[in-house]
Amino acid sequence: MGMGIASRERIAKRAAAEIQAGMTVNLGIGIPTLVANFLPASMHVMFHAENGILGTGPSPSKGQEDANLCNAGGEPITVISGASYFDSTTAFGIIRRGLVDITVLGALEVSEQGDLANWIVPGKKVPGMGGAIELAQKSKKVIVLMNHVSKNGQPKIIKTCSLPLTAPKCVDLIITEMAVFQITEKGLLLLEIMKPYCLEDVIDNTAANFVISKKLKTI
Amino acid sequence: MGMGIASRERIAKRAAAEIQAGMTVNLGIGIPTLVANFLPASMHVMFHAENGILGTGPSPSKGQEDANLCNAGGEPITVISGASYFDSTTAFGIIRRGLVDITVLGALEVSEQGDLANWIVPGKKVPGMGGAIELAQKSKKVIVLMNHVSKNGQPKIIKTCSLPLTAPKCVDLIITEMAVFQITEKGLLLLEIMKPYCLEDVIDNTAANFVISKKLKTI
Amino acid sequence: MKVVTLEQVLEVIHDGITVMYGGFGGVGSPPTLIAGILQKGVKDLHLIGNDAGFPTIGIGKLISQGRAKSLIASHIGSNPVAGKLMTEGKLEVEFSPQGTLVERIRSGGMGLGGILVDIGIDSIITNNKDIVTVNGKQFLIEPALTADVSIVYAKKADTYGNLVYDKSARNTNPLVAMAGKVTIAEVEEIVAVGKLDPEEIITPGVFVNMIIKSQGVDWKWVWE
Amino acid sequence: MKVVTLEQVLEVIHDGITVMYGGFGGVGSPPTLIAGILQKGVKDLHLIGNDAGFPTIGIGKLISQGRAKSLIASHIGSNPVAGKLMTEGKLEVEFSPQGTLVERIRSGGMGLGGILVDIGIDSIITNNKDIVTVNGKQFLIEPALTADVSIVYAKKADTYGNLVYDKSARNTNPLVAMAGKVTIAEVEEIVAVGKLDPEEIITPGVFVNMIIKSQGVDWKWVWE
Repeated sequence: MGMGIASRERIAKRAAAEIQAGMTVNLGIGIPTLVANFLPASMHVMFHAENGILGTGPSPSKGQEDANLCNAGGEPITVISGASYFDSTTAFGIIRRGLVDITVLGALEVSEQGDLANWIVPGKKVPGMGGAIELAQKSKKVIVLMNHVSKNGQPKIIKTCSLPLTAPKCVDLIITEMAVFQITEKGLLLLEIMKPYCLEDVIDNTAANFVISKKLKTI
Repeated sequence: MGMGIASRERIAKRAAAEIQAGMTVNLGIGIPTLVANFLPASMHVMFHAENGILGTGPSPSKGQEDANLCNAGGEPITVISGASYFDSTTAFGIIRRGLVDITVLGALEVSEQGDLANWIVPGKKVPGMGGAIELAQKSKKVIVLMNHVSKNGQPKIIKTCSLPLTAPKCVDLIITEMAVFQITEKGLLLLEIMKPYCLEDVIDNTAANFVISKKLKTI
Repeated sequence: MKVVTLEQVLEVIHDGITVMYGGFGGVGSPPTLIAGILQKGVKDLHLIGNDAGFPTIGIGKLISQGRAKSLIASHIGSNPVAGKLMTEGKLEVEFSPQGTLVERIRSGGMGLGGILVDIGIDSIITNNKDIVTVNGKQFLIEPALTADVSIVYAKKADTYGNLVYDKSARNTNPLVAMAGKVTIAEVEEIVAVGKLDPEEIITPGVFVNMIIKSQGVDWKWVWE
Repeated sequence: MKVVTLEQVLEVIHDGITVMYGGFGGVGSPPTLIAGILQKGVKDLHLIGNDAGFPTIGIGKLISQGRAKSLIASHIGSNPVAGKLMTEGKLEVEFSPQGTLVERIRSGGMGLGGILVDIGIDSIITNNKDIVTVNGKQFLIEPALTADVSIVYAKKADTYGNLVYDKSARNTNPLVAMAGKVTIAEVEEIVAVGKLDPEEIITPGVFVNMIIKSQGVDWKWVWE
């Protein structure tokens, strides 16, 4: 994402604060993967992997990798107590059935209604939708972690997505290096501003209407 | 079926002769269950049970029954080497996929085209179709074991079934206490007559046209 | 905490709800849960399961006592009381072929809308079922089934709800376990999280909401 | 005898056939079989699997070498060569959402005509897909997928073809194993019939036609 490690970790840490004990959580590739590092070790959270695991654990130490134990991104992992293996239909059954409490993923664009575009750039990048579409459409809570603006400095939080949608009206929370937005029935609600950014920065870099929460915090 | 044990065993034994090593076979309740008793012990046949077993074995000795190991009829069984347990969707996946080589079942009526009626007597017996419909429609070879005539002496092999069909044009072989018929593209072919019955008995008790095989045997 | 008492379980069982049950011919239907539901005295239940059990075994107990308003099953041949109630108009019965029924249950559990099958398309009366052509072949549209409450029987559960079944008592249980808005597992043994091998788990615990210890199975009678 | 040599396996692999492959991001795709198919030099294959692997890992090897005419997958992001071939019109690609794709494969393997899903119904372009209303909700009709040959990777097989998988290398393999007219399993270890616990078997041997011993997996590179 071309973002400094400190910003990436800060975003991941903020996302981790949304997770509660006992939840079933899917972390996408990129910054979302870092979220697990910011949970208390004692917190029992079941991380879900689309290939067919419920209960993934931290990365193995070097030399301890198992070629047959990877997450959906192909990275070697471990499993925690209570984990189970199954085939990919069950992995997606869990998703479609609405049993994933939180999914954390990246985005190219998010609209003020919570529409998500994260899978295709027509004429440029047509990689296929993978499993993001199921996660976005069916998870109880969808959290987007992303840069506030694109590489070209264009706002990624916009009135209406210009790219093909992964799923409409699915995003619940957007966390960037600049701000945290909740998406409500009425649209975007600015909850938090990340230092050193100020409200003006957020306004300048967001191409959508938003309401400022009465409980706005700067963190 | 109101048939003597000797006749039942004779029918079962004749059906057993259709089974070859390596086959996947489903035996219905009643006479079909007896078929397994007439196979050489050394012959490796995989018996399939709709509840979720491939590789059922003989009945356990008294006192050795396992409440959690039954066939589809609820009778206690054992399993042979190479057996596997699975849920009922896989059991029927095996059937629908056409992987059952032979299914052996009972019938109320069979038509000369091989239509099978074995599940419903309108106004009398409406028990539901269970899994017979899948077995009849999808098995590579369907063998019907039954009395040649009904309790009232009415022929059960008839031109057109009067009862609702389980599946049309599915029966390949009919074995009764009187005769063995093959069902070909052209209709019924009388292959064998069971002693002490003679051709006239078969003609008198069969309400359908049939051709007599050039290789007709009396057994 | 998912491990609860029978009393706690019964708090979610009410008149008129849809209850899906595991088991095949009584084998693998959760006896303690069924006895508890019977004792609670709920009525007008909408039942979904493979068969009607036997008059005093499995789900048959509830049906024989007139607690069910409707039943979706593949056959009721082993429970003559069910047949009698159906004939008298006291029990509404919908039949599905056995393999179609379990796929309908699975598709409910998997969050699908249903499946396409060609079973019965040219024989059994298709009761207003829609027919579609896919890849040049005709199929029936068979809608998914779900339930307010699913009750299943398993050999072992850990406290997270991961389930391991035993031999042919597995049958429809793993499918039913996924299809309930609330899924209750009656198990022979409850173990600590971590005591089950991740490879042996058939039903991931995320599908299971409540676990009770079984007071013992009751389906041996078939051969006794 | 189901246990065969690679040479015997390759006799069923011909130009223009449909080959379905297990694996997820290269992990669990049968390396020995893929290398053999590559070496045989067949072309115009119609491939079906979760993804396009990596350029030199998994099914990616065949795709990168231009052996595939078409591909049905959920994404090709990990194999830039596949993207290039698609853009150049040399590889026809059909995308299915990941969960829909595996259900389509499973339904082929289970002898169903397809499934109903609501995934993507209000977002991704639905390309002439039929829509049906079931229980008041709209669903896409997603047709079943089958193949002339399915190739899978497993940890163990007995000589009857019963398969046991290993951890997350299970992924799509049990589904693909059911969907081939001919299914070929590449396994780490071949054991005698009776050496596998009936409870641990994931794919019943009746679905498996040929078994070869693996010459070792090749997908560690992702993190090396």
